[in-house]
Amino acid sequence: MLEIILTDSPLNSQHCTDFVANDASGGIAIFVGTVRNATKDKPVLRLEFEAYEPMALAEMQKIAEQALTLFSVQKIALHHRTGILQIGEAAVIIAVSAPHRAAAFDACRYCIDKLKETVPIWKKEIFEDGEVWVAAHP
Amino acid sequence: MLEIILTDSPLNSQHCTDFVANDASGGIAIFVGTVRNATKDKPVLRLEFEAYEPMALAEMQKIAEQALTLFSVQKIALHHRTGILQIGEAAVIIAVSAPHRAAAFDACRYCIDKLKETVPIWKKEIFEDGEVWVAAHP
Amino acid sequence: MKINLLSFGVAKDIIGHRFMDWELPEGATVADLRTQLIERFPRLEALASVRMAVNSEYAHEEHLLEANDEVALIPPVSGG
Amino acid sequence: MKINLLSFGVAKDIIGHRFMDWELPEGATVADLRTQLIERFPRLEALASVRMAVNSEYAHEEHLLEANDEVALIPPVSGG
Repeated sequence: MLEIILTDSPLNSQHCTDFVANDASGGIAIFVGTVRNATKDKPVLRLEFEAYEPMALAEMQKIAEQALTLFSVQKIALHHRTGILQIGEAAVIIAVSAPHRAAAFDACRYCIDKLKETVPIWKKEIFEDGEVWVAAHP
Repeated sequence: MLEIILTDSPLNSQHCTDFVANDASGGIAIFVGTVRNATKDKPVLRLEFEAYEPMALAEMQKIAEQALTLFSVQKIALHHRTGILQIGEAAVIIAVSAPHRAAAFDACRYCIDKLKETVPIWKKEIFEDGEVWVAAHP
Repeated sequence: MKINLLSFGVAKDIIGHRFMDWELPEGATVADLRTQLIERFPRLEALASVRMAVNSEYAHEEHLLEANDEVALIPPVSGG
Repeated sequence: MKINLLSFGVAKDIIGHRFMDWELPEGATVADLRTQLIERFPRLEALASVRMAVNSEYAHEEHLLEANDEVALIPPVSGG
């Protein structure tokens, strides 16, 4: 039902889609979070993701289990990348299958919203002239 | 900005994702509508999609253009399959890239909701004992 | 005048042909065509809806038809 | 008693080490640890937030710490 992965290898959206697809599903919603080339108009060279790995996996698992409880969905793949990412690479992929599309969309959005709130993963933006941990300071 | 396709060949979600991905996007929302193996608990053997092709393409184009106007999104791929589809195959794929994820989700959902309202494509469900045009009768 | 009638999905099953010529008096509207079609194919009335598209655009009932228009019968769509 | 302190992201930059032993009196809570940490590393206070996880679970301020607990400093997360 769930596939929760934290990896320093490139993510693959086709793999996530294939994992959640099943003969009883009518819709699959997928979110791919990619590395943007700029923050507030300042060019970003690359990103670095650091994770508190056992807890990050546990929190990802909780979120996916909550989504299964809250929405009429079938299978969820939740993959997050760690390490150094280049512009355009996928940092996170979430795929959700459901008999009906509304539940798939709602659950997919729930997972990415929660992930950004609770999963202990940190992103450092590397600029030409320095680097900054995102959202660290008010 | 837009890639609108109506085809009797299998759809490819990786292709759609690659089309919309770009260095300034932070999120890609994708919807894959697949052929379910049952309708109201009655087993479905396969589906057949028929389209009024020039008008279907024009309506798909309109929907994608409206989505570009309504939401802060960058690129949209809107692919629909025609002909005979087996269980599990993708009938429609919609991919939307945006700087921020909320807009990508909203636009993706807008496109599939509108597509199901206005695009002249018809689905026939083939059962063991007959076939039915979906939603034709009240 | 003659228009080109296109039928899809269940409408095509009821009418029996994908393409058909149809004779209408000059000045006929979409509503007039609808009345004639239902007279000849009463089963069309049992459908959840039948929209009409003229030259690939959804048309209102008051839309004036012209010779050689392509008019499509659009039963409830079910793509996606 | 000794706990194992883990630091991530900007908190690790401030504290200087990923792993650290930390001495606490018996009966100390998460709030007590927080007070001590801010005393020694005042820059932690400038962060938008620092949550604490005890043995990989987010913990309340009143949570009682035990010897050998793994306590992680969780500055604002930014995954996804």
